[in-house]
Amino acid sequence: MELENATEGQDDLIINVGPQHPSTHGVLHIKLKVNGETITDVEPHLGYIHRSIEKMCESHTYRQFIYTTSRMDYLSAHINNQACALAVEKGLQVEVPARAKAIRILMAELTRLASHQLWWGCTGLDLGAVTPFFHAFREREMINDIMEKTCGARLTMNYAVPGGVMADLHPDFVKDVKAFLAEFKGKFHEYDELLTGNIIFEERVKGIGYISKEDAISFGCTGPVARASGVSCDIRKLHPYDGYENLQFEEIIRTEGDCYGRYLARMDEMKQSMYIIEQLIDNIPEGDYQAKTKALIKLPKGEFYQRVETARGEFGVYIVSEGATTPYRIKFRSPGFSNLSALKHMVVGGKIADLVAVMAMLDLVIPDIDR
Amino acid sequence: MLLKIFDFSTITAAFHLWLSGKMSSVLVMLIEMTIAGMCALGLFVFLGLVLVYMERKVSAVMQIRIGPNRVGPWGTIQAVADTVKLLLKEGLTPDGADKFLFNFAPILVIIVSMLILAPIGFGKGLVIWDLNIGVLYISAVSSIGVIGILMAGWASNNKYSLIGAMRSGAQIVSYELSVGLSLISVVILTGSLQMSDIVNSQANGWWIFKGHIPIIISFIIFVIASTAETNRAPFDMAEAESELTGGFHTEYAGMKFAMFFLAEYINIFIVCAIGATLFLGGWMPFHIGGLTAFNDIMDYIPSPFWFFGKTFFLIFVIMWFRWTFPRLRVDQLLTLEWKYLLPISMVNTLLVTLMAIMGWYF
Amino acid sequence: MDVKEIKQDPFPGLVEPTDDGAILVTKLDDVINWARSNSLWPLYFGTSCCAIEMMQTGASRHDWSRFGFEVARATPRQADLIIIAGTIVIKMAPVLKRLYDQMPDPKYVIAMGACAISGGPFYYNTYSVVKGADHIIPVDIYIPGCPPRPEALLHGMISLQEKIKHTHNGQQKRA
Amino acid sequence: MGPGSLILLIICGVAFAGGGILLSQLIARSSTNSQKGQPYECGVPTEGNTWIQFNVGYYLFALIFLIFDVELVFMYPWAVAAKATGMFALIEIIIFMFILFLGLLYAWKKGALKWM
Amino acid sequence: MNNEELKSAILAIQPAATFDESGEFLNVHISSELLLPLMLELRNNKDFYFDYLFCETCIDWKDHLMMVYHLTSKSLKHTLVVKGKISNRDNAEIESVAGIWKTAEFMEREVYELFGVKFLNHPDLRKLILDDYWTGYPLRKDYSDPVNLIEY
Repeated sequence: MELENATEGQDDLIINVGPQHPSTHGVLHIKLKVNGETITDVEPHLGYIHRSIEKMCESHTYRQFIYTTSRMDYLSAHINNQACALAVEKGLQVEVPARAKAIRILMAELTRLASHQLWWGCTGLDLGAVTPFFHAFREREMINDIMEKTCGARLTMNYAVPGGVMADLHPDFVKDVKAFLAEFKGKFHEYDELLTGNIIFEERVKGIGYISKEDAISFGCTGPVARASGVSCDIRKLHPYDGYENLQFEEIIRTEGDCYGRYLARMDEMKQSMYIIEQLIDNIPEGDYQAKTKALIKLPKGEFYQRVETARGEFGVYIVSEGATTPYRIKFRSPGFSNLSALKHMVVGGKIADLVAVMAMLDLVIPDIDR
Repeated sequence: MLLKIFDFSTITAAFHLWLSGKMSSVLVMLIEMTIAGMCALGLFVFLGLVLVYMERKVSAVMQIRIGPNRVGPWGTIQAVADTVKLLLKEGLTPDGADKFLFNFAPILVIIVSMLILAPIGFGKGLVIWDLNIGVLYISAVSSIGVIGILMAGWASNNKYSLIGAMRSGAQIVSYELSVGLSLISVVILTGSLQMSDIVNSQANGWWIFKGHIPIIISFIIFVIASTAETNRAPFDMAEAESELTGGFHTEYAGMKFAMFFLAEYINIFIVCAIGATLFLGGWMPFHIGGLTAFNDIMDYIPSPFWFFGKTFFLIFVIMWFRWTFPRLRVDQLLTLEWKYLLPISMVNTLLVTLMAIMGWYF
Repeated sequence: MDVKEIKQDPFPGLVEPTDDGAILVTKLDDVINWARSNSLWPLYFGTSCCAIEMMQTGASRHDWSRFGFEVARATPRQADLIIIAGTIVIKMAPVLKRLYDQMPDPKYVIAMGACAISGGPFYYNTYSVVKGADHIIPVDIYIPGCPPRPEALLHGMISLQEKIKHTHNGQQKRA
Repeated sequence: MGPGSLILLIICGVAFAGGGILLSQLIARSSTNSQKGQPYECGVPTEGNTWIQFNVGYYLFALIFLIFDVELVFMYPWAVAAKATGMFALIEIIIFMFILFLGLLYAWKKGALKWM
Repeated sequence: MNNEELKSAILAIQPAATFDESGEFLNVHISSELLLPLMLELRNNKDFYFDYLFCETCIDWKDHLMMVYHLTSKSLKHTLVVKGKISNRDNAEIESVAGIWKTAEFMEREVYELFGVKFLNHPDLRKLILDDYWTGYPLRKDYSDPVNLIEY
């Protein structure tokens, strides 16, 4: 018997991965068909954290609904809030003060850094290296402290409100951020030493989960996942908001299209985020931190769509207003949802361990996908 | 020249004589066996507690944490609490499992770890049975361990367990070859399979110093392969927490799980002890040629300290691996063995043979 | 204010008088409870935001390994404790129940965060959220917050230790 | 001690592991419910049979191992005598290893070392 | 292409289309039966080349349902919103666009279970988010759940 045909006539094993599983980062349920170690089919099942946020928002006012978005993509909480605030501002046609814009960008980039740090740690965890997780959280705690000083919450911030931000910066903010940047820059080489240059790590991610540029666009992939395949999709560059157009930064575009490309794209993004913060931190304009808006916002009849770049990709808020104090319909376009749809394309034919690597590099946040 | 080192065989011989004078030979044997058994059990418990604590503290230091420090002074009896807790935990057997195999697997794994203790010399004259085919015995018995894992994975009627067990089977048998070949390279140099002979041959220097580069290569291959043999990260395919949740012991709870947990640590100890015996001179003290005073001081340190010191150093190295490296994928793991380690160790064995025949060693 | 005047009673509802002459049993109880309370191995179970704070608790700054909690197990067979970190929705409920059922005795549950306690911010106007994990499985400790700080989780786990230390193992019953 | 020690160690192992498990069965409190005995699969009921005909990939390695391990056993007595025998032992083992290596190359070429 | 050019080009393909320019993007209204040919043309015609569907959702306008597709072209950098009106609420059906944009497969499964729109020729139309035994379409305006204070 030729060995090539040896696998014929065998049954596939159906394995459930998740909803409670260390590598699904939450409650994703994947029905896996494997032949030995080789994945023959992948079927994601969602909804284990479907909290009906879109329905909820229909009965919340425009000021109220923003808090639910912090709980969707809790790692990009501020950026989600910012998107909602921007969408409402678009409807109200309010001009946001320059100070508020700068504060929002600063917080957004800090959020992005924190999110990527967590991703980096969890990537290590998923690939079997436990130590990176702890190193990543060491610096993440510093960002959490800054956030806590700024708005009182470590994670779910609700800091951006229609018209600006909720409160002015803490007096220590500039000092803290500078201290954090100095610390993080000094420690960044540890990140590279622990994973990037490790031969086992490279073997595990190079060439895994390949997706071509055309497929990435067709699957609606955004964020580092698409940018690793060569798709230019950074909303901060394509459709600048809150003054990103005045800042110097690069859109990280790589051509690998595999997990390693995604990894490097995120690592470089962290450096870009630090660069953005450095530009702004000494130049926060003086002035109001919030524009005057009515306590009970009524949006005019119409449709408002706002896209922002979260740590995971393009986040969209689609508000359909009938002129009332509550939205008629809200749709959140979440980056993870589209990225997840490409999962099957990426992992079929790979090994079980590749699934874990691909999921780690997609950086899925399940509440963001389920909403 | 080794008279300065305290020999435990004098104690055991004197004790044996004293006992023989008092009672019949059968009774003497029974008493001696009981004592030896108690020592073996005591060693098991001691190693389990110490190694678990060590693992936690080593990982904590590497992960800039503190580690256990609330239970007992510096958290030293944390492992005791865990053991008592596991003892009091319900040890369930799944309905669909093959009940006999499921319950027998942890016992088998422990028996295997227990059996390998026999030829290991913990100190001068401190050995359970110094049989003349010690190295062969070790490689023979240690391959039974994989059967326990396969049994556990198969009997659990759980898919994660099954895949974990299958992986572990393929992995352990493959790496057995590299371990065997690196052991053989030392056997070639000493010309004996007996552990005490191997230790004695290192009286004037450990093999890692005497054997030039081929032995260092053997040693490195031995460390890599024995890490894989014990299912430790980066070769923890059988458990692979982020892929298979618990691997082959997914369905095990309470004391049965504790047995696997313990066996893992005992196995680490055993492979490190073998490595220390074959390459680092076992209980032989560290000597530097010419420095008589220094060598005399070294000789005064009791031999078990040397043995345990070397072993724990190797254990530390293996723990260091675990907390540093990501996990390999199963096909990469087997590629590493069959396409790299095995050819290298085959060529290396030839080199060692040439070296031994030509006398190119100290 | 004079702090000394406030009487501290650790768990008023749980401390029961010992039966006469049950010194051996109480001592054994002490040992059992000491072991159980100091070796709480949590199950990997986080559904949403609270899971991140749970990870922070395990991470370097807060480091729950100090108390011996760091052996987080992925399989319920080896876990003693479920920390429900996040919202439980209707689709998740049977899964949570099954995980709890599959845990060997004794087992404990901590509801971490507003969502796990009552549905929290998702109490009204939602069609898919379970209004509190205690509708599904019995909960020992509730930790409020959205999400609770790592210190709060540590406090919750220490409270659970206290609770376990006041258990009478002979006459224990569970729902 | 002699071979009796092996029996002793086996007894110790059985006593230690079996005794521990038995003791735990006796003193641990247990409860039953309909889900407890079901296989754990991340909290979802398992689908399909676990004990199916399994992928041949794993067994292939075991088969190749078997060949090598038998040959490895032959090397132990040779290793003991190698130093005393001299050059002849080296030539002998080179031939032996060459055959072994051919076997490995054959398996390699056949794709048995490629994971499937 | 700017909005005017898009308009005329779309009218050339589908004369029944109507336009709405009040919002940020150009909106094309079309009835559900005519949707698929227009979408194919929008995706494959080199002048449009809308290769990126970044949002697909549905709105319940009480008397009818409306599918909303946000399209953009990565190379030509223009954006268009296509709205397909589904008049029959009780038996809502529309052609699937999953064959054109792969991301639509998941988005349509989500709309299918939350709005009850049946997508014809969808490769795998099953429930994605809710339980298999769930009845009702929760994001529709007539979904009522008095226990949870969701009222019609």
